Amino acid sequence: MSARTFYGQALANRLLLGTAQYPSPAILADAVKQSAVDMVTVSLRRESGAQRAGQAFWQLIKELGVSVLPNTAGCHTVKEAVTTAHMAREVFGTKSIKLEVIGEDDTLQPDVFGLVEAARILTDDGFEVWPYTTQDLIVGGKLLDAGCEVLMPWGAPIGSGQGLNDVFGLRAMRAHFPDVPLVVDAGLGLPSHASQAMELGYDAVLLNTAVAKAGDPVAMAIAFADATRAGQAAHQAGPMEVRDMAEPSTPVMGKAFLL
Amino acid sequence: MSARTFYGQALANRLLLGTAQYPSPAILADAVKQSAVDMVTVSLRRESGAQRAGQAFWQLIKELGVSVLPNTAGCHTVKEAVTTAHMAREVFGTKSIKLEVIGEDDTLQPDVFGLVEAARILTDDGFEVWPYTTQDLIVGGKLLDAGCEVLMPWGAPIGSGQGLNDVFGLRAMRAHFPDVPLVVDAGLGLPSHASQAMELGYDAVLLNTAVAKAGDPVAMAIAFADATRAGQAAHQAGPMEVRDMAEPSTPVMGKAFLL
Amino acid sequence: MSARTFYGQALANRLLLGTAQYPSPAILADAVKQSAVDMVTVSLRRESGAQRAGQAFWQLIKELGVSVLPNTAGCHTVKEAVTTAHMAREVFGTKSIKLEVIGEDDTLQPDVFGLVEAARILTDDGFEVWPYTTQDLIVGGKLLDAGCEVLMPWGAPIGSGQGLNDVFGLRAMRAHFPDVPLVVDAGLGLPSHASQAMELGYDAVLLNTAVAKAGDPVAMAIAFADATRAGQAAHQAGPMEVRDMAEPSTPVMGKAFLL
Amino acid sequence: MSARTFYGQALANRLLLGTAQYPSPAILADAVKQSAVDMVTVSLRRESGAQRAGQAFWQLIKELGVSVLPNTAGCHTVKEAVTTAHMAREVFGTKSIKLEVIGEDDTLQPDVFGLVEAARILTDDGFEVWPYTTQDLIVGGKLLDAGCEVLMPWGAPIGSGQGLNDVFGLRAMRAHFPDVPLVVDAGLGLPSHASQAMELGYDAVLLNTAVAKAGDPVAMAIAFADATRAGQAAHQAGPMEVRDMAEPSTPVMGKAFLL
Amino acid sequence: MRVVLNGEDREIEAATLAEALEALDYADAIVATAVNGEFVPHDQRGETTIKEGDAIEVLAPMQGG
Amino acid sequence: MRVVLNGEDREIEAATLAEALEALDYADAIVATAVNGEFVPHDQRGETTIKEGDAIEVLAPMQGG
Amino acid sequence: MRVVLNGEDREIEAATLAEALEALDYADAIVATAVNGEFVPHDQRGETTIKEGDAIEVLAPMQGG
Amino acid sequence: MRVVLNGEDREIEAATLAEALEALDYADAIVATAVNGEFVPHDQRGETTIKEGDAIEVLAPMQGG
Repeated sequence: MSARTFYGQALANRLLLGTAQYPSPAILADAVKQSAVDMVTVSLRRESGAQRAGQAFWQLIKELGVSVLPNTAGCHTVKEAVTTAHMAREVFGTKSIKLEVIGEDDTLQPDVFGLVEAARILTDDGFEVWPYTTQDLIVGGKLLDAGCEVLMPWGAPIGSGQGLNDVFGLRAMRAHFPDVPLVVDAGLGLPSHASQAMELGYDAVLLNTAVAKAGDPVAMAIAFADATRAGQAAHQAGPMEVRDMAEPSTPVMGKAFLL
Repeated sequence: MSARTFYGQALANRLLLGTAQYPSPAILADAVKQSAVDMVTVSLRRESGAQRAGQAFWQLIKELGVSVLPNTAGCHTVKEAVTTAHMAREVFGTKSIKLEVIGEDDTLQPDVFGLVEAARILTDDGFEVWPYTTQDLIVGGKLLDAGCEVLMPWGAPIGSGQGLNDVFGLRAMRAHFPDVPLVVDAGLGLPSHASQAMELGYDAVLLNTAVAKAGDPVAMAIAFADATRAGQAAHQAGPMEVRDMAEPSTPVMGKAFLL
Repeated sequence: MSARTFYGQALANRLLLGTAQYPSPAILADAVKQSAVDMVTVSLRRESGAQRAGQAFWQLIKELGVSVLPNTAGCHTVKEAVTTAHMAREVFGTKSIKLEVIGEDDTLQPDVFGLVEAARILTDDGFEVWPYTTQDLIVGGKLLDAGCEVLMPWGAPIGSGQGLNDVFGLRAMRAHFPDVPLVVDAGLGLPSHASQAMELGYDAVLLNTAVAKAGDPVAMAIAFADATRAGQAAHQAGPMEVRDMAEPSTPVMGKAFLL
Repeated sequence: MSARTFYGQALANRLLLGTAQYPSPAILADAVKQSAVDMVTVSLRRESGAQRAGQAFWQLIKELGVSVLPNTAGCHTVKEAVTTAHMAREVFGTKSIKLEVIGEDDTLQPDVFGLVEAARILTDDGFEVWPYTTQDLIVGGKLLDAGCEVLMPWGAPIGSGQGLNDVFGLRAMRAHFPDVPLVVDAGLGLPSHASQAMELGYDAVLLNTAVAKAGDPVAMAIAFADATRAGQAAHQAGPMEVRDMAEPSTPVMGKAFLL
Repeated sequence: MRVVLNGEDREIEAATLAEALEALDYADAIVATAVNGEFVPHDQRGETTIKEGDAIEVLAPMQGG
Repeated sequence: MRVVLNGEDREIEAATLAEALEALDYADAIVATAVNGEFVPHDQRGETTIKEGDAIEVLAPMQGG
Repeated sequence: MRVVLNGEDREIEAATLAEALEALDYADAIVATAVNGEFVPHDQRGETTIKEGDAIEVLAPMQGG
Repeated sequence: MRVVLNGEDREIEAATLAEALEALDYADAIVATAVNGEFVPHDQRGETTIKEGDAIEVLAPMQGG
């Protein structure tokens, strides 16, 4: 397995799973358990003193015994994101934060300017920032300068399920940051997308909708875990060289003459 | 798992593996065992009374305890293919035959005319024919008429590792033959290709070079088995609907106001 | 321009246009004139003695002064196709025939078995057969053996507008038949598809729906003619070599030092 | 033709051509004339008092009677780019500047941070800035805020000839900036790439290497001009709707019964 | 006599295909003909006899792709 | 006193954020708090005074992607 | 007697294919056989006569894709 | 006096950039100039003094993409 760690954490399972949009908490829990993921993303939302939905959810997550990666989903400004991160650190008791600073609502594309600024503020404040970013190499460099030790370029718009829209960009990013843990975050729809990302040399994939909105989320979670492991193993095993034309697999020598 | 069987045989592992081109017999054996494949392809070649290479190979395969699918690799005529099939049936003690009638040597494309004719002769003679064919729907129909109960369209030229060159054709074939076991045979290079084939609804994938020529064939065999299972599970679980634009996975409702 | 001729006919304009589905005869005529096509496809249909729609259409076509290529559209059997070809030869006064033997109605894929048989019968009978076929190299070879001097593989299903679904297959066909005039027939939806086909070294493209069903068929016909010519010219001019990474176009040498 | 203008300039020919890397000045001149481009890009480099290569080049360009768009190619800092722009304005007598602030040398990807800053400085100083940028929507917005009236996202790395690496990104950008003139700048290798960009609704394409490094640059320049016009016309004419399956173009009604 | 013209029943009096075409208003029309699925060239219409129930196809140029 | 709790007007009697949380039934709940857009850490709730019209955000763990 | 074994000339003394296989050291080997391009099943090897110049193919299991 | 012209050392006698350009054979050439990284417009060359070690950039139109 890739020696790369994520802020010192060696994730055995390179599939990171979101916790939203599941048909039920039970199905979420089952998906997490059966896919054996090590880390899930969570968020912070307004709690009602009466219903206390969040308390129940948090109880459920804690019982799963996985690491949590709180996000700043929906934040459009540096201040919102930074404040949310602080609140998350207190509630979830982790300095890990999936930093989202959204710049556009149709694509949920990150605002790379706000992202870099927020990343600097948060790393200075002791956070371990997992930035949701683009394939932009310069942005990536600035995030590293800001202290990030992981980069999470998008594969496609959040929740779109389109897969890897810019394979060239992802490949260039991998080549440009050979030693940085890279996670494809968002946009994956099928296990083959996860395999492909890992075959490109990525260190992990993070997804939510493709599992939660599948007909059978538990089966799909397992499928993504298998495909992620498969892609990672393939990258490490060293794939064959692609050929333009055919080459017989069965030996030609020794073929009988039967005309 | 898909209810479809292959001539009555329910393959638990939908990865079928070729046995050629491995660095050593030991590595072949290890790849077969660790990927837990149920069926491997083999061929017939000239045996020297002195060296008897074939005897040793056959011993190895028998000890693996998997079903064997002999091929007619390299045959360019109906007669060659039919004679080879008969010889294979006697030696391997199976009526299963992977029927290849090669029509062109740069692509190793099947000769669909010879293929249909040979398929008819062999099924009439009691064989269970696994035809290596194209995505041609009419050819597929004739092969079924000839008695074939499985169709094996190519993904790309044998040994090229290009993956699925004609996704439309594969999709059309799946739609046109909803009840026929379909196997993508040849051309796959990466686990993501296997996942993709299964996600399209194919029932199995058959490959050789991608595993045998990998830097670590055993690890790659396991990776392909995982990816194949993942793609099959995804197809059955029911993937999410692809969206043109983004949709937040984290709920928007309840988001804090922190400006 | 490619030296290749089509049964001795050197087409200046390598866009061949279908005549069906236009908003009006006037628009059809305008599209043909303004795109300056040299050859159009036509068909035979039942004529009512009272209305005589066909007489008017034929008058229109004759006035356009272009060559006509009658088709056997909709024929599913060899006999139908052959009889239709004979009737077309008498009415249109040409031995050219676009041979379609349809094998499947969802894709309108050719029945390559019937196609080869009908091609043989018709060439023996003095026809110049333009066969609508697949990318199958063996089928192509049999069509040439049958006397065809042109091959017309499909790009995608008729009227689908999907473009080139199997670029590998088209490329392999071009490489396998270096001296045969090859026409991509059917499935194109955009001018870039026509350019791409010609860039692959094809000698012409034949389409109908993409022009007839465009918002402005005349403008679209001109666009396809331009794109076809562009792709052909590019193939002959010799394209640059694709590079994996960037290379400055503006000279680096002599750059000022302005820090 | 699209009503959009480029800083008030209505370009009849939407192909913008670079002037570097041609086999000879005569071939450059011929390419520009025969493709009838209205605007070419140029640069500034060190001049030797003895050789005065620049004087001859400038004479050549002036005689072509086209508008010039000077670039800041190779500049890696805001200061370099701004100073170069000022020098270009004086020498070329135009306030148009193709603003390049390069952030990474393998991909020649723009540094979007420096780009936005330099764009603001230059527009404040009366320049008409044509920024070479990415598909990043937020960056695009900031460039518009800075006063840019044109955006030029890259198709692929400069000089790579790969075509449109991120079609989704280009489509999203077109949708997000419906009223802004958008130019695909860099990375195109074939006329079909130019057609495709224009079919996506882009207003122009800018390229250099694909023409200059072609076997026959003049023929290739004409091909790109044709393809660009074709793609633009197609976008305006309104393309057919793509269909999943086939639809007969030749009418089914009235088909003869000849069995 | 009843014949099937392009798929529809028609009553005509005609001994030959040529006469049938006259009777069916094709007179001078540019058409190709088949009887019972067999092509009948223009110059054989006169000697091609038509009998009760014959299926006559009369085709003309039409739009095609 | 009127405050805005998670976007909704509420009447409470409370001098500090800690008291406000009591009054608003959060007692022992695991939540993070902000007042007027500024994060208020748990151990500062007691000394954080609340005045008429303050906007209080009380957040808890929730599903996220 | 000269025969062609798997493409190579060989000198053997044998009346039948079975004897030929013995003479060619295949004795107990698991092989399939063809003579002059025709498959000869195992149980027919004894009655299959071999003559000067016959092409004998002796095949065994081998790696295949 | 030694100056750096387009990256190369040159010996010239000149008080101003205008004189330097003369001395360096640019006389009537269409060029843009910078001294020590700062753009010097055409009409300021006469009043721009040059001193030992100044880096002078003299640029002209060139091929560009």
